[in-house]
Amino acid sequence: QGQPGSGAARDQIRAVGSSTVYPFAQEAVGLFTQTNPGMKAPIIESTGTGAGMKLFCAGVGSQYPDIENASRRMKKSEFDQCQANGVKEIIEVQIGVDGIAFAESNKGPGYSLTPKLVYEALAANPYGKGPNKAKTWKDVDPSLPSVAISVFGPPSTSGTRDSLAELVLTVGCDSDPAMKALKDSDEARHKQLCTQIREDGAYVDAGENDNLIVQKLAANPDAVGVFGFSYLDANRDKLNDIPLDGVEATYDAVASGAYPGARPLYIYVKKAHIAAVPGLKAYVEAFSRNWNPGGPLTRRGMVAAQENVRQANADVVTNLTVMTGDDLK
Amino acid sequence: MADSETTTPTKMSARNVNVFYGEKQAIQDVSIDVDLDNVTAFIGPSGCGKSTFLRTLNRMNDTVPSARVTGTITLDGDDIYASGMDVVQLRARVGMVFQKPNPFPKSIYENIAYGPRIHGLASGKAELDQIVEKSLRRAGLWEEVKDRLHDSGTALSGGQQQRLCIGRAIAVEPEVILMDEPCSALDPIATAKIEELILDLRGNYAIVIVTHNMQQAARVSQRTAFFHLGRLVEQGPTTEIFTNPREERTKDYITGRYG
Amino acid sequence: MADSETTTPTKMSARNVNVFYGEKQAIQDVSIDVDLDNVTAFIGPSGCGKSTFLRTLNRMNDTVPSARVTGTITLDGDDIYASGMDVVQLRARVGMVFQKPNPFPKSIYENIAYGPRIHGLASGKAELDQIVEKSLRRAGLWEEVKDRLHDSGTALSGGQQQRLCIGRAIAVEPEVILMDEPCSALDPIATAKIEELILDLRGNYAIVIVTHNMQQAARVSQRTAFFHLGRLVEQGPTTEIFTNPREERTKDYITGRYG
Amino acid sequence: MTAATLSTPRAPTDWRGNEMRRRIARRYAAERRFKLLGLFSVLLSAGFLVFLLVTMMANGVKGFTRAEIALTVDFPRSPILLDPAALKTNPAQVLANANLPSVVDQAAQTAFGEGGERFVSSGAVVAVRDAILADPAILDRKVVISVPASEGIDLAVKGKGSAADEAIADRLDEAGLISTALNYRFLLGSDGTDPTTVGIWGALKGSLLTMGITLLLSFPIGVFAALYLEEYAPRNRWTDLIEVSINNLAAVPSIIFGLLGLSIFLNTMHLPRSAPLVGGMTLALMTMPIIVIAGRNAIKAVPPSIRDAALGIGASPVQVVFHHVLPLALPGILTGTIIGMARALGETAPLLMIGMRAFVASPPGGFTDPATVLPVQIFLWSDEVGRGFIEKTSAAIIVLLVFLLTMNSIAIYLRNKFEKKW
Amino acid sequence: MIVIIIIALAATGWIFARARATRFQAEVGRLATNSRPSQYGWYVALWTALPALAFLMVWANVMPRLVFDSVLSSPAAQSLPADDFSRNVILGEANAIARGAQAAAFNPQSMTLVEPFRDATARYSAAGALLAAILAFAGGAFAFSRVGPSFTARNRVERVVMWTLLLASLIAIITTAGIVASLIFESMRFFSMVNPLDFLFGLKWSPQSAAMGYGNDDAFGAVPLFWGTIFIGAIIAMIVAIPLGLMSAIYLTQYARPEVRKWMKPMLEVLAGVPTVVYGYFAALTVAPALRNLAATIGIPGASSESALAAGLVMGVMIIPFVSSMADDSIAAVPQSMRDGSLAMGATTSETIRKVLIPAALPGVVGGVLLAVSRAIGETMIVVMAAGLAANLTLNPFASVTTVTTQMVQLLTGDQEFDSAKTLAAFALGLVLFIVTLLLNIVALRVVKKYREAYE
Ligand SMILES: Nc1ncnc2c1ncn2[C@@H]1O[C@H](COP(=O)(O)OP(=O)(O)OP(=O)(O)O)[C@@H](O)[C@H]1O
Ligand SMILES: Nc1ncnc2c1ncn2[C@@H]1O[C@H](COP(=O)(O)OP(=O)(O)OP(=O)(O)O)[C@@H](O)[C@H]1O
Ligand SMILES: [Mg+2]
Ligand SMILES: [Mg+2]
Ligand SMILES: O=P([O-])([O-])[O-]
Repeated sequence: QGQPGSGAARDQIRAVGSSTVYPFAQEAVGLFTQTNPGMKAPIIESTGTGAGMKLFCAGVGSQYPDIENASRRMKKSEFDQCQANGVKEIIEVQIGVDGIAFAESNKGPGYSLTPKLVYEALAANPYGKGPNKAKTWKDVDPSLPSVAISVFGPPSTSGTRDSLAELVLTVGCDSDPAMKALKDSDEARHKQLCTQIREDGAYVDAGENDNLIVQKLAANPDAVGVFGFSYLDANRDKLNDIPLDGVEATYDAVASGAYPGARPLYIYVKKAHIAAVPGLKAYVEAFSRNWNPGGPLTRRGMVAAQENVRQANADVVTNLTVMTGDDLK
Repeated sequence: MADSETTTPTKMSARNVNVFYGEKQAIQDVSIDVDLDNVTAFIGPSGCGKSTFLRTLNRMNDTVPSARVTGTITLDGDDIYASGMDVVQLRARVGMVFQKPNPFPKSIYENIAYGPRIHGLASGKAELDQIVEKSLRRAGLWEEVKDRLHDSGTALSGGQQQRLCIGRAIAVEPEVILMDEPCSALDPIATAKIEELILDLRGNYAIVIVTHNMQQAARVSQRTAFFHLGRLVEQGPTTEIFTNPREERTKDYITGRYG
Repeated sequence: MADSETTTPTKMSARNVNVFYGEKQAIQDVSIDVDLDNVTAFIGPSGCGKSTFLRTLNRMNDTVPSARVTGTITLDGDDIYASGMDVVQLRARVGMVFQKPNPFPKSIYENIAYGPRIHGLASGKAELDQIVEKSLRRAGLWEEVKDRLHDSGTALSGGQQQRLCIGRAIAVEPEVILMDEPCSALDPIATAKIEELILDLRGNYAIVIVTHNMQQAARVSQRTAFFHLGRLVEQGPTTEIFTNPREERTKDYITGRYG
Repeated sequence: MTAATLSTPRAPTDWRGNEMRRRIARRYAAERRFKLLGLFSVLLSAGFLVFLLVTMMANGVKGFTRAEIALTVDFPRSPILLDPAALKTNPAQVLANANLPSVVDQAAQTAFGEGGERFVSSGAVVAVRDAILADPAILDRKVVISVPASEGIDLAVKGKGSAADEAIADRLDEAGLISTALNYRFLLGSDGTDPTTVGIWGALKGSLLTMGITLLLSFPIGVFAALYLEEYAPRNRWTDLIEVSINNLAAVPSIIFGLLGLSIFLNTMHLPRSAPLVGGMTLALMTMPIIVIAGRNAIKAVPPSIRDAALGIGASPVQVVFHHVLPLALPGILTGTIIGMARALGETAPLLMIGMRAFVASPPGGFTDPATVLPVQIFLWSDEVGRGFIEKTSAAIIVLLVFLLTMNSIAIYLRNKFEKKW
Repeated sequence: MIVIIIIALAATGWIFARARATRFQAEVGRLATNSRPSQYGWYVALWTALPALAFLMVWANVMPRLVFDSVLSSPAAQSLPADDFSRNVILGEANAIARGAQAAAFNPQSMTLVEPFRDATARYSAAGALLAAILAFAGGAFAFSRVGPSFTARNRVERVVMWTLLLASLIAIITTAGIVASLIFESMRFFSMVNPLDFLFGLKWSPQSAAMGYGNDDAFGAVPLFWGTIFIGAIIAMIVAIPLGLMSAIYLTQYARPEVRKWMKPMLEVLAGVPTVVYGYFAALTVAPALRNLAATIGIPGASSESALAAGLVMGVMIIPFVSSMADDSIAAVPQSMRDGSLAMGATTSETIRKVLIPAALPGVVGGVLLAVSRAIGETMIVVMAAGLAANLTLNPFASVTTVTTQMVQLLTGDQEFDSAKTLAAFALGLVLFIVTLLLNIVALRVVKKYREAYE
């Protein structure tokens, strides 16, 4: 704990966290400053969800951030840490949805995949039957082209990777009943078998830079890329999306949840700061007022959540409802 | 040509001085006095330790990492190797002209003016100009360089550089002047000028000069010390050393029969 | 002491040579021949251009950015400033000892072995050892350094460095040897050794020596050239220059009356 | 070897013999090869630089311009919500609440038909606001305001857009409604969300402040440390330790400096996060060893005879150092400073740890305000979704290089001035 | 304000001491005193300024505490909320308004505290200023009383200079100590979770297993990372940078015309300042695909679109100036007489360079190379973009590898858990890297000491 009030009182909102939420938080800053011309623009720091959680949960006070942007839900361990550090009242707001998209160059062979195929192509040890030996997509499924498996995706340290594991790989994995059963008997083993990705070069960690993956796809027409949906949308002239389960990664499909690779995005706000940091509430409202389909946030590439989700979260914002943490994992 | 020796107060005196470069002993057990009113000449074959000993007199050997000095050397009775000794002041009082001319890579003017400046010897530009001119004149260089005082000191001929360094040393008017072969690169006329300067300085300053030129030693010095293989073989009034040396080796060296 | 002049083939000859340092003219219209069987001495007051002219003879002036040379200089009839001239070979054939000793910061051994190595004069270690020893002996340094051949050349006394540089120059057995005051830091005995070396070399090598020591010029040279203020005032057989100079200035300089 | 072999004079070297000629020819060939290799190296290195610069230029120059659309706004008939009287008292607040976005959208739809609001950028609102502020009288009539085109149109005008956008751009062009102008907002503004309205000044100022702190700390400390180690320090185990640890600091990955800055400056000293002050101090820790190493080598290269000369006329060690050694070593020290500062200027990793990888929408006011710096800005923009950010990234790189050159040119001038031969 | 007064006092002290010294120097003679008048002046000025400024520095840290205590004891503070955060916010805001850093309060309660803050601040700053002034005066007077012909002012002033220099070099030590301390502390925790031997000699680095919590068994074998670091940073990059850098330096100092050198040297230095993202894109999008195609055409197996070669080559270009500029400076600093000596022996320029100049300039050359290696080891962006993040233990330059620092950045900046073995692994990696580079530097120091040919 620092000296009381040493340094200037904070007149600027500070947010930390996910690089996925970052552009939308930015957009909210623009909307916030437009309607609050006297206020200083909030500072948004892109640290990654986990690192942001660490900063966010370090305590209450002017030297700690007010908001955490998260591309996944807060974990139980993180919530506990927050509580331990005196960050007792946390407001959880789901601001929208992001999809992880599968795409290929528009000169590519025209893949059509399912979570199961993705799992079989990428898992280190598919269904626990020994190391993955598939070299080409054809080895995975005869209907697929006979080109070497080469997937550019997020590194193991990113939230996007978590989503890939959770939304696609685990789903594909659980298509095998034995795996589903394993989940109940040996959860750790299940997790490992279902989410561990092969490390023999078929899957390429391409760093946190999604634009780079886009450009690498253009240079490698046979490769498959995995990245945030908004990047796919912005580069439709270079990329084709790869349908999952026959569903194309369109805006509507992601928004409705029909597309398998959709995940919710959150912001977490410290209630204790709302009174102390000028403009904080207005900034949070900048999200809730603009997250409608067709609104500024979706123009920026975010996918709007379902109507009922939006409504529920708008209420959270108005009432400043504090989360309990009971249903966290 | 040398005056007879006059008995005068001792300015510097060395007692049982040894100098080592690492393991190697370059000076062995040298004891000698430098008088105020006499010019002392150090002679001896190349490599015998003249420069080394000269450098012990103003502690320039401190700058050679491997060098180590034992024994006592006093200046006006104060031990210059005592821990309380102020080496900077010592060197200001005991000036030195090095064997290899080493002008600063600055202008000729700045080379001379440097000493007076750091010692605050001139109260203004005019006085400094005067000091520079006087020093260059005394070193016999003024006529050659007066039109290009602001050229670099390193763009001079060998002999000019040597005279520049002499001028630089006398510009601060030290009490003792150590000159290591100050005329080695000079022609007879320039040499004569420097010798004149030495005779001029004598009386007010204690002067030590290293030379290989016996005639020069005989001309300018009143006392001579002959070094050989790191030892002080013989010292005494110049006339005596040159006319009637006690040691065989001295005689051999002076008559050029040595070897 | 000087031999009488013998008529011998001209090794190098300079015609109407001018040297400029930037705007400043350091050498004016000098024409002179260097013979194979004669030792040529350059004398003249400090700063008159001796070193400058000497450096034009093996194109060492090329390394001074501001220096510019006009006129022609030939070696065995070939213009050394011609565009096709091979400077490397020229400098190998025309060796030089500089006025300020400049040993390489290498061991004594390596200093001497440097030239023979680059020119491939030794076919093996043994031969190289032999060349080193012989060169050091001829330069009169062997006895002093034979036990510490692997010490640095810069840790030698001034005179030792000078002899090291002489040894280095003769180790490659050049055809012409230019020596800029090779004995300035040497005692009479060492000087005698070098003079002996020069007389030894004479006949096989063309030798030019710059000196301020008239006696030395008289002792070792057969031809003498007197420079003054960048001009070649007079040249001729040494005996003639010293006994019967044509020019007043020469006479004044030689008798020490100049100034 | 015998005395006999030594006394017999060796025959003069046969310089013009065939063997010697061949040898010299060989040596000359080696010489030529060596020189060519040198030339080749210089040209290759310079070639890389030129290639990088040309690529940057080609990609980035257009980032300094923007397409502007002449938008006809009929204020009396627009859905503007404001009281012209209140405009005089508190214009900023009034205009903020004036529903200008709808005004712009409606005007665009009127002018260009359905979907026309997509032709203009979100910065159009700002242009309209500025126009009203400049002349409130326009609220009573129909005026033409030049507003920035949207990202897609902007790219289309610059020849990099999609086919649909190109068609629109062509249509607008035929109507004489579109023009290209210098994007002054890019030079004067800060980070934003729309590539047509972002600016580099915020990051540039952040870099300026950060580099100022870095230079102020690392240069004197680096030079002093180098001087101490070379001129004063006794040669013993302790100074060897200092020497090795300084050299080693240069090899410490920059991210570790970020961790150190985080734990010392932020967690212990409680300095503000994301501030140029902290960034500068962190980078100074990283730059200092480079200056020390370069400085020490430069000081070593000053010939001892010059120190002797000064000491010999009674200069004190401090005078020797500051009058002679330092000026002669300055070129080398400046080289270290140049490459150290260049590195600091391009560094991102340590700044991530102290919170400078942030979206900062207004230029920092001082050393303790949140700020970002040019390389981080470049890094952030390179990862933006919007295609318009590609040219902005290159434009920002050009700005960074210009900054680098300006920063270096002073040092280079000094270096050339102090370079001496001896 | 008070700082200005102290400086003014110091200046006055300087003038008086100097005048006094000039007077007595005129009596005893100029060279008879140990110091020059201005050095006496400096002595007094330092005694005036240093203690007072040191006091002010301490005071600046103590004062806020005192101010707060006094404000908290004021009546207006009794109504403050008990909750720590809001209380601090109010206090901070009041303080900011009192200092004029903020115009108005968001919190009405803050306004009531502004006055107490103003008062307390005024009171304590006045007290501090007074004390500092007294200290300055006392210091000055003490120093002035000592000024005399036999007083060694210069030595004392110069000792201050020397201590300043020493202090500067100690900063490096402190930094090193800080780094080592933090690395060791966190590494210890890591090694309590992972066997150090497995870490140091394990051949499999599988950050995802650790990241995703599959267990730590044999997930932290760091050998592939160290190999990757050496392969990219110390081998491939150096194969590019050392010859190109050194030869450029040689060409520019020895062959090129001075004007060319004057322009080219700074040009090359720009290479070091281009942000690494730029190099990263260049490496990943231009160099890497070209290399892969090349490898495919000549039939090298295992060629991937990210390769050690692509990253290493581009990195090599980036660090050229470290080698070229430092070598250039040291070569240029070798005295002309050394070059003359060699040329006069009939050596060619290249022989002179190789046999005389380089040995004499060795410290600078080695220093530049070390800096370059250091830079290469520390580089992350190019590696992430062009060499990938796959920890392969391979000799094939066309295969993807990764480096220690890249992994450290990934581990430290990604979506991390609290204090997991994964985050701590970054510190362990840092520690090992630190030790390795330390050894490298010790060896380099020895080499330079052994082979350096110091000129006069
Ligand atoms: N590098 C240079 N740049 C400019 N002028 C120079 C340079 N070197 C020498 N000079 C000038 O050229 C003239 C001739 O110099 P040089 O060195 O040839 O004289 P010298 O006859 O060898 O004298 P000394 O006997 O003193 O060595 C002198 O006036 C000298 O100042
Ligand atoms: N820095 C040094 N390190 C080691 N030995 C040295 C060093 N300087 C000189 N010597 C040796 O010490 C001895 C004395 O050297 P010194 O320079 O005193 O001789 P000198 O009498 O001045 O000779 P000269 O007339 O040739 O200048 C010589 O053998 C020399 O090689
Ligand atoms: Mg000597
Ligand atoms: Mg000369
Ligand atoms: O930055 P992320 O946590 O969204 O990957």
